[in-house]
Amino acid sequence: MARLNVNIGALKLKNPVLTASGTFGYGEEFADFIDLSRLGGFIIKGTTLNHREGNPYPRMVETPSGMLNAVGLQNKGVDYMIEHIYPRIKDAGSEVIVNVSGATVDDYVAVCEKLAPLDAINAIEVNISCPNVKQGGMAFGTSCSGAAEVTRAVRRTYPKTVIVKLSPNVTSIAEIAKAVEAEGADSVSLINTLLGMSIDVERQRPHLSTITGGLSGAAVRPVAVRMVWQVAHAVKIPVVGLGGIMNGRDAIEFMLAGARAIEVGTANFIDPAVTIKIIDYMNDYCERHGVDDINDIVGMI
Amino acid sequence: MARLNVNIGALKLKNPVLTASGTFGYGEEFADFIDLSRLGGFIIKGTTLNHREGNPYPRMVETPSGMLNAVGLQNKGVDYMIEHIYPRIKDAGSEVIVNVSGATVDDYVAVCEKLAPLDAINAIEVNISCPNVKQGGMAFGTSCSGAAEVTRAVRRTYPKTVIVKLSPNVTSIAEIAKAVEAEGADSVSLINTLLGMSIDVERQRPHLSTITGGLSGAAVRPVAVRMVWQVAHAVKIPVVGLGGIMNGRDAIEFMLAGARAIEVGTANFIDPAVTIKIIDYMNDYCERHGVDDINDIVGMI
Amino acid sequence: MKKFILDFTVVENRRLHDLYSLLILRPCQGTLPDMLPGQFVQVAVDNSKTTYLRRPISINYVDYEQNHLWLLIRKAGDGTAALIEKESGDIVNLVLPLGNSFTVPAPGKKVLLTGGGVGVAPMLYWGKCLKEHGTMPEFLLGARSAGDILELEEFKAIGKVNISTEDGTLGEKGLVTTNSALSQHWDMIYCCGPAPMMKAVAKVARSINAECEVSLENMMACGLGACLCCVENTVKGNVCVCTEGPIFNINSLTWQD
Amino acid sequence: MKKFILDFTVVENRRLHDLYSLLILRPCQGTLPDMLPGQFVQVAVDNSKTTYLRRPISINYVDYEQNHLWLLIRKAGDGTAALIEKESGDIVNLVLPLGNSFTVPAPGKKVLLTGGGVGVAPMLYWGKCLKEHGTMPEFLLGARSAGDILELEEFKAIGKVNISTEDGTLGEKGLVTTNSALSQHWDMIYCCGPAPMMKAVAKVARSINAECEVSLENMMACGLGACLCCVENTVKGNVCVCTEGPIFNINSLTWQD
Ligand SMILES: Cc1cc2nc3c(=O)[nH]c(=O)nc-3n(C[C@H](O)[C@H](O)[C@H](O)COP(=O)(O)OP(=O)(O)OC[C@H]3O[C@@H](n4cnc5c(N)ncnc54)[C@H](O)[C@@H]3O)c2cc1C
Ligand SMILES: Cc1cc2nc3c(=O)[nH]c(=O)nc-3n(C[C@H](O)[C@H](O)[C@H](O)COP(=O)(O)OP(=O)(O)OC[C@H]3O[C@@H](n4cnc5c(N)ncnc54)[C@H](O)[C@@H]3O)c2cc1C
Ligand SMILES: Cc1cc2nc3c(=O)[nH]c(=O)nc-3n(C[C@H](O)[C@H](O)[C@H](O)COP(=O)(O)O)c2cc1C
Ligand SMILES: Cc1cc2nc3c(=O)[nH]c(=O)nc-3n(C[C@H](O)[C@H](O)[C@H](O)COP(=O)(O)O)c2cc1C
Ligand code: FES
Ligand code: FES
Repeated sequence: MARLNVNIGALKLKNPVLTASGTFGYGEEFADFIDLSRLGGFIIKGTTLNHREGNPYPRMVETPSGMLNAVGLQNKGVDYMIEHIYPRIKDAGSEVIVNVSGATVDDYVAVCEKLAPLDAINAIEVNISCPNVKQGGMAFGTSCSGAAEVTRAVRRTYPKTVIVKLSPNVTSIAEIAKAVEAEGADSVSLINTLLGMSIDVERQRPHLSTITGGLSGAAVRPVAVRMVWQVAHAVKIPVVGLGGIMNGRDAIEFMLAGARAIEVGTANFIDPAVTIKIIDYMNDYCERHGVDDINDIVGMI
Repeated sequence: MARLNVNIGALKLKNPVLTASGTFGYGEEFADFIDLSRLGGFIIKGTTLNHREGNPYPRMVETPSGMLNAVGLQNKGVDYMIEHIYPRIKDAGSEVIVNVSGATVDDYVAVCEKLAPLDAINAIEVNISCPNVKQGGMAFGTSCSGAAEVTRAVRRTYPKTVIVKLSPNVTSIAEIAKAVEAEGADSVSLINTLLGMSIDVERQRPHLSTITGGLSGAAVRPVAVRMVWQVAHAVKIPVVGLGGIMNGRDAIEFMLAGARAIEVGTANFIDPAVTIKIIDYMNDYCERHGVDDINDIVGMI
Repeated sequence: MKKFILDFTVVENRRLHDLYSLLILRPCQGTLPDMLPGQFVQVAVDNSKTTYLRRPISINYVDYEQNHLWLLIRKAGDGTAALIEKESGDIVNLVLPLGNSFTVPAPGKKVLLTGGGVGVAPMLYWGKCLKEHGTMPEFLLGARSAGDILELEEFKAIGKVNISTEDGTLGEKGLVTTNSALSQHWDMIYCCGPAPMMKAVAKVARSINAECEVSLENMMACGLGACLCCVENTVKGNVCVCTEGPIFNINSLTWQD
Repeated sequence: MKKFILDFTVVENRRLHDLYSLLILRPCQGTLPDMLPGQFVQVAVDNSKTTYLRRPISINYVDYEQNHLWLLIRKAGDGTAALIEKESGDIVNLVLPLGNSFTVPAPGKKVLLTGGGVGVAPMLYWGKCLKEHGTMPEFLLGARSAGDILELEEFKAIGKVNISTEDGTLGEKGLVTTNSALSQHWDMIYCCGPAPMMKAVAKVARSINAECEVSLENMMACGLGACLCCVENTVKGNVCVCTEGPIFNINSLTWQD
């Protein structure tokens, strides 16, 4: 399957299929269903400097062809992750990428400093786009200056591959991507969730404890494909595409739009083995269309 | 059904149910299915100064719980509308609202001047958010200054109710709404379509002739509800809510989020009689929840 | 012509082939509304998770005596795949009748009704109506293979049937455009099928000086003339296929290649 | 415990009532995996247009001899409405088994299994397992009305059944918490039902010094511990109901009201 190899900066992936942070736990949760070593890589839960309890329940509600979540970056903090989780997953046989979040620039830097020495981690995804936390998160991702500031600081600290994850809740995602590229990011990934809301009309109250939450799933795919296409035309660094990828067809759609790799999120909840099916579909697709190297279809549109 | 009466500025509606521009033709197309006089009102096709052919075919593609369109404001121009269509629909028995579009501020003003004298038209909806045209359209709707400029000019020209229709493709829709309110708009309506894209992976080309198009339908509802809620908290003028309303429950959701009236768009394609069902549901809902005046539930969240 | 939103019961699902079903429907209540040949219906697909909008399907046949409406469906994607799974007793909601219809030829004219694949659908009802009006229609059906020639017995009951299959398993081998029936004299050719076939037939029609009407299948959202999604670029500019079509005289189209 | 994604065939859909169905399923291939009482499955709902995610449903009963898995389903919204429409022969895809299970009581303990409405679901398999382990369970079933008391014969086949209905149409009139069975001595009470019922039972359990385990039904997306949506605030902080539950000892919950 060499024809599925792709590179994101210095990061070499055996295929373009990654999993989206917050939707695949630490990979282990899916080990009964798939062979983790077949993935291009998996991006683990949003990791912060300190332990976070996340938001109160209820945290999710289904919406048409999608869902809203308001998890709020619940995690045990980077030290716990390094001590207890990293040893268990570092030999999974595919790239492990840590998704990094923070409320301040210093938070991001502190987490990156701790991650840099880990041999088995060759890349981080910097989340400047989480809509479910009060401070930081999306605030950084919705202005060029905020996005640039975090990227600059992380770039100085972290020597390996830096992927910056962009928010779709902006007027021009291409502008943000350019700002991030200018600060030395190796790649951008998009999209994080769209800010949404849902109300229980009988009880006359919001479905989520935080009122608003992040929309993901098939519903957002047309927006995500459009943004990937816009960003791929605006920057030279590789783009990682995600948002509503449910199957192999959808994954190829993102690659045609300009994504070098893709992430599978909400679809893991519906079919825990979907990632492997996507890899197999990619192979078939290449076969069917006479493609020797999947890089050849990236950005055809 | 007096308990369903609502006002949008000086415009009095017998109930909050309007139809969304571009999804209900000139009303006549639905006369076999519903009694048009039962509607709060209907908003007719995007009208421009001159005849427009719109974009080339293909103009639409289905997406998960939604659709993308790239109609591009095809219409015969305001003079034709006034001469040939207005006489046929002016006595429909419910408010007829004209959706106005333009490539330049002067275009908007010219259309408004022609509409102002029409006795049976008591309101216009100013579309500063169409994603499917090259000039004007969404460009005005994605900056506070652009939105303010159009509103100011229209306000000077058009003495009756001015509703400005906002684009969701922005970082802060509340800021745009405030800019529009400051220039004297009587109301804002939101959302117009989200910019999206879809690719035919077998043919390796976009589904739409214009590559990108406007996403509508149930898929966008969580985003629309969130934006209505944000805007309702940011401005004092009444908000008209739309985006993915498929049934009565959804309509009430928008009202709880802060909408004084609602528009039904894509749902008309799936059930041409849906608007009447929504009106009936609203009545039942009021009955069930002991609501004497539907205005009492507006913005409960 | 008044349009309706009506529930129908599936009386029978005749599986013609892996890919095709003939759905025979009866209104849940009352009798069928008036419908013209060439018109279509918009079907709500309640049994497909991934189908959001209605799907346009031609009126294949109307049997007012039995109160039956026939729809001939070819599996193209998820929506049509779900429709051909419908079983007798299931309910299907339709908006109908939609669109214009074929032009009735003057008495005594020689008319050919040609259809490719599932494009034969509108020709059955049209053939029946022509016959009732005293015009004897002749048919030319084309498909890839014998198994894709649909409703052959029904067509034969109305008029002479000529057949072309690409693999030669039935009738003449080749495309409809090379069928010997086309070398005769025709006053009027009616055609429905894939766009390349209709364009080829249109060319032949021009060359033999026959009038020609085709049935277009543009992508539709509403089917009512409300959304302006289904436009075809004609000599009059962009017009809606769902209201000014689906039947067009080839002279009004911009197919002059 | 290894988890699987498996297709099942509907062997029977027993309509218990307008609102309830008992689905008896058999794996399309092979034999049932090991499952513990209290665990649940995630069901893909392929026949509802408006259901996107899987739906969590308790394991109601496992019959390893017949290779049958029972799911007891109450129509709550579109997803469950579609599930109770499944017919024998239909295919249902499940992810299973998920979650923890009930704590096995020490030999000789007096245990009460109580369920409200469809909350009786996990108690049938749990009762059967207890009996096999030599503990004689007693049941306390509650519902609004006689028609909502489900699987009564099956429960009776395992142990003594006490009943409360709000309208008094079966058993004692009132809520389970006022049932005379609760005035006896119990070492352990297992409970599943609506949150207010479980909280009330927890209170009674505390007052009579019984241990108490409840089965929570938080909203779930993945059911696998991956999404962190289903959290319950416990004395250990937020934990996932789908992995550390659905069964919780009431002392670990923050229900101290
Ligand atoms: C006026 C009219 C009459 C028709 N009559 C019939 C008929 O009698 N029998 C029949 O089987 N089909 C008929 N069709 C075509 C039928 O509507 C499409 O095959 C159907 O909409 C595809 O839906 P789907 O969900 O199965 O496939 P999708 O997944 O939506 O699409 C599958 C493929 O079909 C193409 N397609 C989608 N929608 C249309 C469309 N409206 N027209 C043409 N291609 C489309 C797509 O581009 C794609 O390549 C008619 C279409 C029109 C416009
Ligand atoms: C571990 C677990 C075991 C369960 N076991 C059973 C069972 O054996 N039988 C059974 O009938 N039901 C069971 N449920 C509840 C069942 O999952 C919900 O009723 C179902 O998800 C509702 O889906 P819907 O599409 O029908 O309704 P929706 O339209 O999604 O919702 C309808 C109503 O149900 C509520 N609801 C939605 N999802 C859940 C949920 N996960 N839990 C509780 N309420 C919800 C909504 O808030 C809404 O008020 C269980 C839930 C859990 C978490
Ligand atoms: C439950 C849940 C939790 C998430 N947590 C994170 C997170 O911690 N960090 C992050 O960058 N994105 C997070 N996301 C966003 C996803 O990684 C992804 O960007 C988004 O869901 C869109 O992709 P999808 O439609 O394929 O799910 C989360 C999404 C979901 C649904
Ligand atoms: C086919 C189509 C054409 C549209 N044309 C217009 C238009 O001319 N002017 C306008 O302001 N909005 C137009 N819209 C946007 C709708 O009015 C509405 O804002 C949008 O579809 C969201 O609502 P919905 O999800 O209920 O459809 C159009 C939408 C569709 C689907
Ligand atoms: S399909 Fe909407 S106008 Fe033809
Ligand atoms: S449902 Fe996803 S963690 Fe429990």
